Amino acid sequence: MKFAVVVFPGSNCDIDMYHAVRDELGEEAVYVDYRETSLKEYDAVLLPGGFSFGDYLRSGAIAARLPIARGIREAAAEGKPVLGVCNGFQVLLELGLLPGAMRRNRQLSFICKSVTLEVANSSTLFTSAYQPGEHVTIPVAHGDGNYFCDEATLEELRTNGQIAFTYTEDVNGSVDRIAGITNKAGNVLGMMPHPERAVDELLGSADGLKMFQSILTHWRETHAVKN
Amino acid sequence: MTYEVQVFVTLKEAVLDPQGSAVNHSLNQLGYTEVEDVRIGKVITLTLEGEREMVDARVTEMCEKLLANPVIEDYRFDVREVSAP
Amino acid sequence: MTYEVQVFVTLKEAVLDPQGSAVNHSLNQLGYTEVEDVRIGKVITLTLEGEREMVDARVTEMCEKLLANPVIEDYRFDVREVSAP
Amino acid sequence: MLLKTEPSPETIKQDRLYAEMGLTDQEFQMIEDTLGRLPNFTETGLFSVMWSEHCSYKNSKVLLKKFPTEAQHVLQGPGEGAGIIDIGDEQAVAFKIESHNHPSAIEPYQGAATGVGGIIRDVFSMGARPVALLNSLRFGELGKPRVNYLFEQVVAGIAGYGNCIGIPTVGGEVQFDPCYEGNPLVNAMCVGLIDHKDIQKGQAKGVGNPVIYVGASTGKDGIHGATFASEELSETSESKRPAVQVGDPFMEKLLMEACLEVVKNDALVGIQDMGAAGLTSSSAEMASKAGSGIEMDLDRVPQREKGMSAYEMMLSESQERMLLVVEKGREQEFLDLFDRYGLMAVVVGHVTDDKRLRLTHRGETVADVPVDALAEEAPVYHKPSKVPAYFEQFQKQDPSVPQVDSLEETLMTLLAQPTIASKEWVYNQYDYMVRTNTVVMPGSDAAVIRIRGTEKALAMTTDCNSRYLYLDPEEGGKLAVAEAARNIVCSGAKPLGVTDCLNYGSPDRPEIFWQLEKSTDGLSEACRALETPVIGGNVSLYNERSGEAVYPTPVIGMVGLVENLSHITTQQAKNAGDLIYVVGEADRDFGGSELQKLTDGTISGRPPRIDMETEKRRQNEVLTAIQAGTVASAHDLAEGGFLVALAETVMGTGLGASVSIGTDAVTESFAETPSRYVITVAKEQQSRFEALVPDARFAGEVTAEPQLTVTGSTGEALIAVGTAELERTWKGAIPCLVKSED
Ligand SMILES: Nc1ncnc2c1ncn2[C@@H]1O[C@H](COP(=O)(O)OP(=O)(O)O)[C@@H](O)[C@H]1O
Ligand SMILES: [Mg+2]
Repeated sequence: MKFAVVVFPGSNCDIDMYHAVRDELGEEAVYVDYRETSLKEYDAVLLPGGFSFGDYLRSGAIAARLPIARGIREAAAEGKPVLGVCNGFQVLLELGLLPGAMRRNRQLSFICKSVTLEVANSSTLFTSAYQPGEHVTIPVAHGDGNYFCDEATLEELRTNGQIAFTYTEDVNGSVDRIAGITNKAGNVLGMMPHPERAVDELLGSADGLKMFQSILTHWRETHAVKN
Repeated sequence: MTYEVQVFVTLKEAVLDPQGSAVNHSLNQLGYTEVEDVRIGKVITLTLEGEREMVDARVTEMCEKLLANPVIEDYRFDVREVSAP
Repeated sequence: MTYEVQVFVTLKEAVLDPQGSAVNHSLNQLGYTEVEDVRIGKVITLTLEGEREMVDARVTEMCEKLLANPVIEDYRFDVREVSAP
Repeated sequence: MLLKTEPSPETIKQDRLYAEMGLTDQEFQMIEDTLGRLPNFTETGLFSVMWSEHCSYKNSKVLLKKFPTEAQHVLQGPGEGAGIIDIGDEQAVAFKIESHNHPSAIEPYQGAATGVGGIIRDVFSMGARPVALLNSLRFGELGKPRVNYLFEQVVAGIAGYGNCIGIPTVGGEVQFDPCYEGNPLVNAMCVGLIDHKDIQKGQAKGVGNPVIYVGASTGKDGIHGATFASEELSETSESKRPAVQVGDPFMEKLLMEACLEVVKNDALVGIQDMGAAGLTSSSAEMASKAGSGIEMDLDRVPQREKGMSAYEMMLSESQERMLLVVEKGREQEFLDLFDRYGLMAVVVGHVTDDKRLRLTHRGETVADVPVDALAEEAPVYHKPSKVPAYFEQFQKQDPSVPQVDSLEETLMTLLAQPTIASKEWVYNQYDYMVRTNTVVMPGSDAAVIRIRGTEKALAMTTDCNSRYLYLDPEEGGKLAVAEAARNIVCSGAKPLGVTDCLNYGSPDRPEIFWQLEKSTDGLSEACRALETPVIGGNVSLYNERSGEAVYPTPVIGMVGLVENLSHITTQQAKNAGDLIYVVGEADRDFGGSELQKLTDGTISGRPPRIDMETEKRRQNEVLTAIQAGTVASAHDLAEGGFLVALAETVMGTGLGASVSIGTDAVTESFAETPSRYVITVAKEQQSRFEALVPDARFAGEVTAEPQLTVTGSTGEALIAVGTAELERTWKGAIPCLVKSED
């Protein structure tokens, strides 16, 4: 399976994504420059964390207005897995591929620590390797992770099972303790916590690896037929 | 003609403003108890070249496309002529 | 009386504004090549109770003490009466 | 046109305008003699920044000479952006520490942020990939609004820069003491990894080679920052406002990636960052080191504002800029590379053979001075030194044991002292995990970063207990180095070398100069004894406010090598039933201790004595025991003594500890005798461990019950307190003082 790791100026978790896929999942990962416009040759798209364009103006705002946006939208429309982590999540929100917006953390300061997440929906292509309701340890590292959406959107997220992960305690003020959501189709996931930082016990947790394994399993299942 | 445009981007009423609340709290603590509410927004000052009749439309576009996030923010702007180029 | 005060806090002229530069660049890339300069500041909207003659002095104090850092920022404000309490 | 508004050479001399720039009459005379004429305004500016303490070390050079700087594994000693130490397999580690005290006192967020930005440039200008950041901070006592503000903003600024650029901030230290109230200390350290073949120097070789300016454009910010850093802070500092710049970590991220690509190009001759004294120091130093000269056309320098003068351009300390010298004819490759990163790069001049820095602006020569006079031939002073009266008094004072009524209460109070309390509030704002190499995160003695693709790792720490230095600078200097090394050893690493940041008051005062002299003696002796050469550092003098100097604070940044990932050890206890050992005996060492500060409200007397031979021997023994796999956890004893260290060992583990102590309970519990450790050992390793560490004394056991139990010599219960309560007190102290909810 071939993963694209999109690199924006200011991305800084690109290398972590890359190693998670290549060294821990054992699949192919390729860095894709933000000036490219197509992501056709990849089976999945990863938008890494960091501070694209310094997060100036709004987190993810400038990155979402680049040529590569077309490629991301196309990949999403084709049903390919698109995963945005942290800044990648913010980019997906700014692209309008996911509903809602991010505000400054409730505490107003950057927060870096390991948190416990509950897998709120384990039937997405990103979470199938987790048990329903499973608690997992995955780090967060963000300043703007305070997820906001209006009541109607929240209701819709709930009804459609779009809430993939929630925090088990209030980490940053997010509505309903939302840590990660998918689009309606279920192939685009945005989450603030960093699964790519939790792929090796040496670094404290390997709970994030299952997310990458879920993506791979899904790909194998959907492509076994065709090949 | 050169124009200076001030774009004000503010959080929508319904959106809680954590920064504003913090500043409100600090001001109260410092003894400015008369302060009842604080909201924090951005003021983006653009200097641009153009024809007066075009400016409004162009700046509106810029706001819609980049400067404001319509999910949580409102915007408005003032245009001021500064000088011939 | 209730007043609404808009405080504008902007970086001093000589101070680098990385946010502004990034937005300027992005606008140019998006085709808004008429934009020549962008500076980004804050607009802080205070709602407060008080006597009109006191407001200016109090808000000036707030700016000096908390809302702006005079080392790198300038500020100015507008006061508007909104209603009786 | 603008030049006309600048004072003439004659006016500069007559009105002593040079004095405002920080030059003495004598120094101005030296310049006149060197040039054989009066310097113009721009030239006077060049000399004044280059001859400031910050750039020339004119007051500290004689002292720095004492440091051991050489060893077989040192690839680059002091003098370049960062020192470099070999770690085998053609790899090396580059590191350096730097102060940003004065800017941080005035604009704490940006001051701290640009301090981080500057030290990162020092490391990547050597060709090394920055892999970790650390810091060392000093403030007045928390609780006062101004102190809280400085503390919160400095931490936010460090976080803002490091997090954005994507280099993990993995460690540091924070101390609080009234002496830092008016003049906080903000030191930042960066550690990088480099392959031997990529090591760069800041040299301008090869006549005719082009000089390339890269990065942010030059603004009027930070003009004369280096001079400002070489003066005492005063009420007028705030209105001077020259040294404060806004950092742009996004720009620096691009600059860093571009430069790390550039160093792979064989046509790169030299590269240096524009730090203090900006374009002046980078050009003059690069030329001076290479024995050549540089000619630059200032009209080509990218400028942020219209109508900048030569003086302003040369003295600006705008951030995120680098100067490169490349082979003639190959410049386009470099310009293209930077363009790909969206960075500005311009040829601004070329290398000459006449050893002069020649500048033209608007068609006129605006400066023409010998580079060696600017760089190497700055004046050197040996200031008078005098033993302070306070020291003589303290030396005469008899050691005494503070009065303690309840051990338990005292322990709880100590844990709540901001200097001892958990720094989680600080480091949880730092992204300490980005790039996924951080194996030991903040919260243990030293942080550990693995080296991807190898079995090796780097341990790193910053340390300095300035109270000891105040009481006795020589002894305190030794203690600082020894503590840093103990922290490295506890994590399973062998100490490799030191970078130091000397933060002191005004050297013009003989008592302060004496502190400098004595403490550098102590530092040197300890570095020699522990075989940790000093490979670089920074001096920050004039840390005073209204005549009150800070304690002498030579912050030690140390890096060690973990030979195998399996050696990595943390301070946290691992399993119930493990045995607890204390290595080394407590003595009545309370001078400068936390307990003394707590009971007396101030410090006095003599600090603990350290025997470097014992120190070295125990370090070797503990490290050998760790490498042999006999150690479950290791923690050095520092501020607060044994019980604080023991509490730190169990906190966060869900476990407890049960120990017994001897008859001199207060001394055993709280004395700060150096060269000691708390170590836990699995039962089956007991005999091997005891054989390897003969000074280890059995003290008790790790318990499943989460409680700290201390019994006295006759079996009486002295302390029984739940681990959770210890933790609440220890973790809650700082958030409570800054009134933050999380
Ligand atoms: N300013 C800081 N930045 C990052 N980490 C810090 C800072 N201050 C303290 N820490 C971390 O907190 C832990 C305890 O620090 P400290 O009490 O100074 O340890 P020690 O006494 O062992 O040197 C260490 O892991 C240290 O790196
Ligand atoms: Mg320690």
